[in-house]
Amino acid sequence: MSEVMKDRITDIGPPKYDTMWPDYIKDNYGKWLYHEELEPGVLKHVTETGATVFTVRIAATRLMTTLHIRDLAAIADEFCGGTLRFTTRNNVEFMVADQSKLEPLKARLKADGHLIGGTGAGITNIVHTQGWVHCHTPAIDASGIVKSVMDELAEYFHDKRLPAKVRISLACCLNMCGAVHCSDISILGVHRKPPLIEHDRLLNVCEIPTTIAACPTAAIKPYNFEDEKGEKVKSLQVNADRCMFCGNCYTMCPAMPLADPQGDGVALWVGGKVSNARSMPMFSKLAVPFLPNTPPRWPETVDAIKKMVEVYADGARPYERYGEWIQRIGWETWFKLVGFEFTTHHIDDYRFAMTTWRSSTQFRFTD
Amino acid sequence: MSEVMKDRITDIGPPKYDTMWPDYIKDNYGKWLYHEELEPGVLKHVTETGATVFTVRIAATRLMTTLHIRDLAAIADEFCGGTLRFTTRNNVEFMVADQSKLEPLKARLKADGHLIGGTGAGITNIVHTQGWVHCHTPAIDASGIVKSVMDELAEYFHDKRLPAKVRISLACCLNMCGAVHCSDISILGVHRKPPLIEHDRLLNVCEIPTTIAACPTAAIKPYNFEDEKGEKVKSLQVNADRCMFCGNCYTMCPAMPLADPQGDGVALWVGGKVSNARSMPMFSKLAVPFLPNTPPRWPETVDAIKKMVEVYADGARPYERYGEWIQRIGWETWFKLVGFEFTTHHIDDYRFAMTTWRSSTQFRFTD
Amino acid sequence: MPLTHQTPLLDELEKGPWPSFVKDLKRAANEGNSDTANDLLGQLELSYKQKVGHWKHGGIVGVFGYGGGVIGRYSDSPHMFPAVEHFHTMRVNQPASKFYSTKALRTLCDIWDKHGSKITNMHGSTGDIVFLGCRTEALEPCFADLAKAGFDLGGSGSALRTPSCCVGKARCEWACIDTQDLCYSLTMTYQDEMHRPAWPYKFKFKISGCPNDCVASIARADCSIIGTWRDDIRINQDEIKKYADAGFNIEKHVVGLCPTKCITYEGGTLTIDNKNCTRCMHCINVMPKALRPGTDTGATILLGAKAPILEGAQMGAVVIPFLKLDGSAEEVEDQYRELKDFIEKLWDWWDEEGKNRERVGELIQRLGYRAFLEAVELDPIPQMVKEPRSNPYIFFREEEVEGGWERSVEEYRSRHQA
Amino acid sequence: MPLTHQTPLLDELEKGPWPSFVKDLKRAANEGNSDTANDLLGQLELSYKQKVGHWKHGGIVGVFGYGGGVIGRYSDSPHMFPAVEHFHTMRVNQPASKFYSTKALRTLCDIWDKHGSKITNMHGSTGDIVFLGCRTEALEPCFADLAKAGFDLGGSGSALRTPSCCVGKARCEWACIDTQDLCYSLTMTYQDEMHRPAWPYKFKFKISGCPNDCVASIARADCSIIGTWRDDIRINQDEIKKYADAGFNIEKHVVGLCPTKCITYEGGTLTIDNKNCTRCMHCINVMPKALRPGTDTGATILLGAKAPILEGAQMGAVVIPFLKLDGSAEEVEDQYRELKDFIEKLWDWWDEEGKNRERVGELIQRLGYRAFLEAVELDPIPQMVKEPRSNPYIFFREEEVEGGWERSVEEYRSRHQA
Ligand code: SRM
Ligand code: SRM
Ligand code: SRM
Ligand code: SRM
Ligand code: SF4
Ligand code: SF4
Ligand code: SF4
Ligand code: SF4
Ligand code: SF4
Ligand code: SF4
Ligand code: SF4
Ligand code: SF4
Repeated sequence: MSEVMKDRITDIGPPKYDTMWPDYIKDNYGKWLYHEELEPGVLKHVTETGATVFTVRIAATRLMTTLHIRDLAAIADEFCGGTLRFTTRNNVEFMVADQSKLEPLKARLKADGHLIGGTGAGITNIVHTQGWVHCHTPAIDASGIVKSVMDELAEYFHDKRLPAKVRISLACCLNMCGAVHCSDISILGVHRKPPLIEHDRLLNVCEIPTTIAACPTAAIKPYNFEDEKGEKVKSLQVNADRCMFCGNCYTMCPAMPLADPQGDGVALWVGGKVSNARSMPMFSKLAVPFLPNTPPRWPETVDAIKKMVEVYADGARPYERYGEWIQRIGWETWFKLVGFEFTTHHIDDYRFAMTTWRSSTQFRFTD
Repeated sequence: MSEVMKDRITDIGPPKYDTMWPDYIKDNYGKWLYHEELEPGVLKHVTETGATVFTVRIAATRLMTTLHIRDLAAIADEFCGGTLRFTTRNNVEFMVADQSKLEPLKARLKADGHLIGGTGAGITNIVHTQGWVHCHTPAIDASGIVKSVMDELAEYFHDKRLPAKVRISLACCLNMCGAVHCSDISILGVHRKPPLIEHDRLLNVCEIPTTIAACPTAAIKPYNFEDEKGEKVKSLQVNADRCMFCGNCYTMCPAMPLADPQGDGVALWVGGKVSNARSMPMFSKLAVPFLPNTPPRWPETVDAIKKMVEVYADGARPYERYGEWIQRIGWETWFKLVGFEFTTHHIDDYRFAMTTWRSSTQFRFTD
Repeated sequence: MPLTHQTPLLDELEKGPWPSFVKDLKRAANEGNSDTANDLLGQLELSYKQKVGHWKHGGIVGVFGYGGGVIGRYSDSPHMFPAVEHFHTMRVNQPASKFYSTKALRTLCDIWDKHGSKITNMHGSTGDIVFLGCRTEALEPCFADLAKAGFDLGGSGSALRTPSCCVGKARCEWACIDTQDLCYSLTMTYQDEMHRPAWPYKFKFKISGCPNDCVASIARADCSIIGTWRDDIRINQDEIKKYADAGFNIEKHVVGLCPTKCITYEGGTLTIDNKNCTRCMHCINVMPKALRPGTDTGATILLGAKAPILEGAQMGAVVIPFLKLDGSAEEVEDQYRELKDFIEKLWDWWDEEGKNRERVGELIQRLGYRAFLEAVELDPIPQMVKEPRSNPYIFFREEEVEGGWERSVEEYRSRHQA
Repeated sequence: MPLTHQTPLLDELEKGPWPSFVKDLKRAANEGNSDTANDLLGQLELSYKQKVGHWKHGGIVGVFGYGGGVIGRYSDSPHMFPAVEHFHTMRVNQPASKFYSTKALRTLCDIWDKHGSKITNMHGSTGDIVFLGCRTEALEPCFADLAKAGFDLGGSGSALRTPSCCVGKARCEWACIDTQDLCYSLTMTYQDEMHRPAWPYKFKFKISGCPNDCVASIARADCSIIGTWRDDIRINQDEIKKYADAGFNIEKHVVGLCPTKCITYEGGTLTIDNKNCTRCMHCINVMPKALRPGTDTGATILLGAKAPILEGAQMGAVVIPFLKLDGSAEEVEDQYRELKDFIEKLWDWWDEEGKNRERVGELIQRLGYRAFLEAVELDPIPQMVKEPRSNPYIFFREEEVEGGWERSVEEYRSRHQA
């Protein structure tokens, strides 16, 4: 056994969950009876035996430095018995068992500039992915768009209420590392130019058959490239008219990059949900096929989302999620209300296209 | 111009519709105000100016001889001013403008053994196809099954009412020459044995490429058959495991018959509709994948349909079509009520299969 | 003639309340002296015994100058049933919505008694009068007699099939369009398309006067034309009161079942939010004396319905939400022309792009709505879909992308080391 | 250290109410002396200027003995941004439902400050703690320190990915199953599957305590495990009265929105027809003091959710409607074993039949439910589908057809002349 492998600890898994618990969780585990939302960002959970825990949720950038984490830990030490948690949407929750600590905790969080909110019928944190900060395939940045959108919508996080939750997600490419395919509103990075092909290095860095197989539309074909010396070198070619810019070829083959300043941008989607409450989970549907990539603040994207939130705020009924609302009023009405153009891109032309056509005379007139 | 073509009359189209009208239609054309169903099979239509037409609808076998047609014409002459019409579901309608003729007309029809009915919330004629009477691809007979089923359900034609219309259709093979894919209940002839292949005549009677292209599942491949003389003859072979017995190969190639006494039989479908009333049109869904071909009276098929009608009669609410009812109670409940086995055949495995999977935790427990 | 075959199985089908085709066939054989009916009974009995049909595959027969209208059929057991050795059908184009004067009916019977088997289908699934059981040599004379009597054949093969329609304005208060007139007009304009198959596959028109769709067009017509209106449902409040007084539960059966919940019934008055009404017909269906479709009428045009072969069944999908079809005779001619222009554009595209045995609906599936809409020169609108696409696989086109698709690897690599 | 790059564009993102990652990164560079953070800001500013990313494709790096847990990443402009030349991420398996003692948090910070960039994601989309920005040579020592502190890497590549779950019984009254315990149990049982990729593609578990699905499992887990109950919703009628008294419109907001309309509210008493309840949670969600899930609890198992690549996104579909997951510690172990047996059968099948980069859901699509159900030894039940098939393309098998599939052409032709 090599030196490095000696005494090596592997396959231990994560720390057991209960090693992280404070008493107010340990003692009440599984005994919860009900909860109340005291105000946006503040929850009260009560057990069958009358014990309580108060939770204060704050907004977080999930791209977070250890300096920031240490600051949060300090607050948890001061108020929460040395525990905090992260939510499934990357917010941070501070809990206190003792109601008397609630107001001081809130005051401290506010003093430190934190936004308290994100619970109930409003807008919580945007689930997002890497963008230009880390990934190799993004069409857009992630953190910058999230910041720009949430700056605009912050009041729905900490203050203003909506008919129901509006979950916003972002994924920077069609791999969709966030659950953007089932969000009330989603922001998706899209490419619009077919891959470049680096014939002179493709054979070295890519497997030809797996790359061909990677293309969902069979747009990729073998190709014999003639190099400078006039010799035939195996490579690939793309039938650009069959390409829908999914980027799966690039995932398999580094010699086929898609990213382009003009080609890349944002598509917006609407009406998805995950919960089983009332309606079954739904996919998000195309709202805007393309908006330009406009760092640092993506104003077109921010405006369009704001408009989407506002028409929903005006039109939906209590408890009605975005997609439920649109189902009730009809897509034709929604497009009219929101004022987005309806294009051929909105009409599905992929595998299940036919199931989305309107096979009924039931519709509303909108002109 | 050849003799036969001389003075030849072609492309004249059908007689103009209005040449067939009696005065009570001509005068009231487009002026109708409302109608009433006086009893099953008897309608009263009233115009804006107060004119009336009474319609008596009778059951018909659409497989009908000229002798029978002449009998019907005689009745129309006697009571209806020399007009009758056929409905889109192959019933016959006699009309009188003068109420005093209504009872005599009904009496005469009854005396002649006709069943009056088929209107409103009951069961009207079964739309059907050729079966063994004329077509070359049927898996079942048509007229005999229709007769057997309607003998059992006749009371729903002329007497008993249901929550809403129940439209029954029959098609004797997957070509589905009736609209059985959108009927409340449908009876479909299915094959279950892959095509035989007559290697020695295939090349003479079939086009190899079009036959290969005809197979939706690409189960058909070229094959070199060795004939008696040891010579290779071009033919086809079928990958039986990929065959779903659609019979499209046989449509293109007479040397690939599917029909078989044991292989062929009935599949039953449920819950389709065509009208846009309340819900959008719906496809029928699989109820029973296979019942044996049991002439002359197909008792298994008749019983299953009767059961389907009875559970609907018991469970549905007024105006609720079959498919609307099932949507409300859930398929799991329906299978429990009707007592049919749920098999892997019920789970779609064709192109849109995924869209039918239950992507939600919402369901009822039925065990 | 006496029946020459024992038919114990078929005899079972003479029993029971529903009319019996066996009785009728026996009568044709017996009383009507049809040896064809006699042998048909014999062969059918054999099928009942063996549980399998006894007709040969296909057979190309027809009348001169037409590519369709006749379906060839031959017995596979002519040694036993010589009178059905040839058993072809002729599809005779029915008068729109199937009213018949008894004179016309008797003429048809006379012709068929003279040339054929005495057996018919009233009617075939597409809508034709079907003459069932003709010998090859009888086809042409039968056709000549039909033509003389003012009848013509319907469609078969890769051609326009016989259009059909609901009873419409002839006896239905809800007809928003003149189904019979439009059916007749399409049939007459496209005689050539019906009789001389020249397309990738069949094409069917069906026309219903309102969204109840009594001719089931949405399930089985490449082009469904369904009457509708775009103004307000007409309400007669007095009649509403009468329904209520008669004990009819308006709240439950009308308001509660409206799919868009756009009806309110308060203080005995019924109000409809017409902008949200999707014209499903339910409220009108259940209170025919009180409610009527609006008066600004026309049709919704849907495309693509068909049976499952090859890629699964399709229903018609909206392509033109509203085409005005209502007015003076002249206006109507113009409106028909507009519809026909659209249809002809569609056919041209299908003719050009369609594969062998590919229906219009399948072609739209294969090439997508964009190609289709461009071909027929329509703009995309949300009424065409139940919902927009949910997959992100958008085929952007080069012309909509700034800078186009031409790019240089060198330029790219100058900014990005590999 | 002072920032060495001008970042006028990024500076815009320091403004506004939402927390700013730019501020935080600058602080790490400045106050925290992270040259990686400094160059990251520089490279990101370049991306903002050029509207394009600046990372090279992939890069295979890792720790000894593991096939995953590290994502290799290199700058494509290291001449400008040398400190991010290597910028790998380490996926560190989070504690189930993400409670942290501050001690554990500080330990993680210490390790990452020592070996890496000071930059993290709390958390990655799958659920891991993500250490963002590591040099290749630092991976192994960082891993060793993590392991010493009781932490391990999560999954990447064609392996089991880090399972995750909702807060569950730790702070939610609706948790029908112990999400954290199950998450931990699966994670520990399948350490090998997580660290040594050997499958066709990735596989994800996500566990929610009830159908609200707060970990979005139904959208993105190959196997979603969602808590539910099969007895009756518990009702506290006194609390119902309090809601009513407080002016809450029970008829409208509860009864009216129940998807199965199985609630009645009469005379101040709320009744649920539990047999028709589909456990959607709505009524419980809106009246948490009055209603609670039942007590006979367990989980619904759904399979196949995934993002769109390759054939379009899928949601999880029901395969086991109810698996009891509730009882004494021993009972629970048996129940977990039952679940794991099922999962292992699934993996065996997938391993055997799956194509390269084919997720479980795609395999089920390709081979069909029948093959899948046979492999995992489950019976078909209607709960698996929203509706039965509507196409008639049924793949009957030879063994279910009397007489089998072998037939003789001669025998056929002896009865049927060609
Ligand atoms: C803390 C968290 C779980 C965790 O393990 O971290 C959580 C916690 C609670 N959720 Fe959730 N949900 C959390 C993510 C989710 C998600 C997942 C997501 O968004 O990615 C969903 C699915 C969303 C969707 O459908 O798209 C989710 C759908 C729900 C619902 C269903 C709402 C609906 O009507 O569709 C409820 C019930 C409700 O709100 O009435 C709910 C209710 C709750 C309750 C009230 C449960 C309870 O009794 O404690 C918790 C406080 C809710 C609140 O924020 O108002 N939670 N909840 C997550 C907080 C995320 C955040 O920081 O904002
Ligand atoms: C005569 C006929 C039209 C024709 O041109 O021949 C016809 C005539 C009428 N139909 Fe129909 N329908 C006729 C086939 C259809 C079809 C087509 C089919 O079944 O193949 C449908 C679509 C069925 C489906 O959805 O699967 C059809 C769906 C309706 C509906 C919608 C019912 C619903 O709730 O879904 C109505 C409205 C109603 O009944 O309240 C309607 C109503 C009517 C009314 C009341 C219209 C009127 O005001 O006169 C007519 C008398 C109805 C009756 O039978 O009670 N008609 N009707 C057809 C009679 C067939 C028969 O012999 O039984
Ligand atoms: C006679 C008729 C059935 C009947 O008993 O009424 C009929 C009979 C045949 N149809 Fe049909 N179809 C008939 C209406 C239909 C309909 C209903 C309709 O038109 O409203 C359909 C479903 C709608 C549609 O068009 O999709 C229909 C869908 C088919 C198909 C499947 C086409 C598809 O695209 O899925 C085939 C197969 C083919 O074309 O190869 C077919 C083929 C056939 C053939 C020609 C058999 C064949 O394999 O080539 C049948 C000849 C039978 C015979 O020997 O008489 N028939 N066929 C109907 C025509 C009578 C008439 O003109 O009035
Ligand atoms: C880091 C993370 C995004 C984030 O910012 O949080 C991530 C990052 C990548 N994902 Fe992911 N995925 C991440 C969660 C997801 C999720 C969400 C989830 O797990 O709940 C999904 C959607 C659910 C699913 O699995 O389908 C997801 C669906 C994909 C896919 C599409 C897979 C598919 O079958 O459709 C790919 C493409 C691939 O595997 O080749 C992908 C590939 C990638 C790669 C490895 C890029 C690639 O082309 O190979 C990314 C590396 C980025 C980088 O440089 O850091 N990633 N990826 C997430 C993992 C962090 C963690 O461990 O906690
Ligand atoms: S969504 Fe695409 S670009 Fe963004 S992190 Fe995932 S794989 Fe990378
Ligand atoms: S981007 Fe997608 S569609 Fe285009 S060539 Fe690559 S794999 Fe094919
Ligand atoms: S359904 Fe099939 S067997 Fe019946 S008439 Fe049509 S093509 Fe012939
Ligand atoms: S019956 Fe259908 S599936 Fe089977 S071989 Fe013939 S065409 Fe193919
Ligand atoms: S479709 Fe409408 S107009 Fe035509 S008969 Fe039926 S109800 Fe009347
Ligand atoms: S026609 Fe249908 S949608 Fe319109 S008001 Fe009547 S019931 Fe409602
Ligand atoms: S999924 Fe259910 S149990 Fe888990 S946190 Fe959400 S509401 Fe609570
Ligand atoms: S859980 Fe949902 S389905 Fe069940 S009673 Fe409550 S609202 Fe109705």
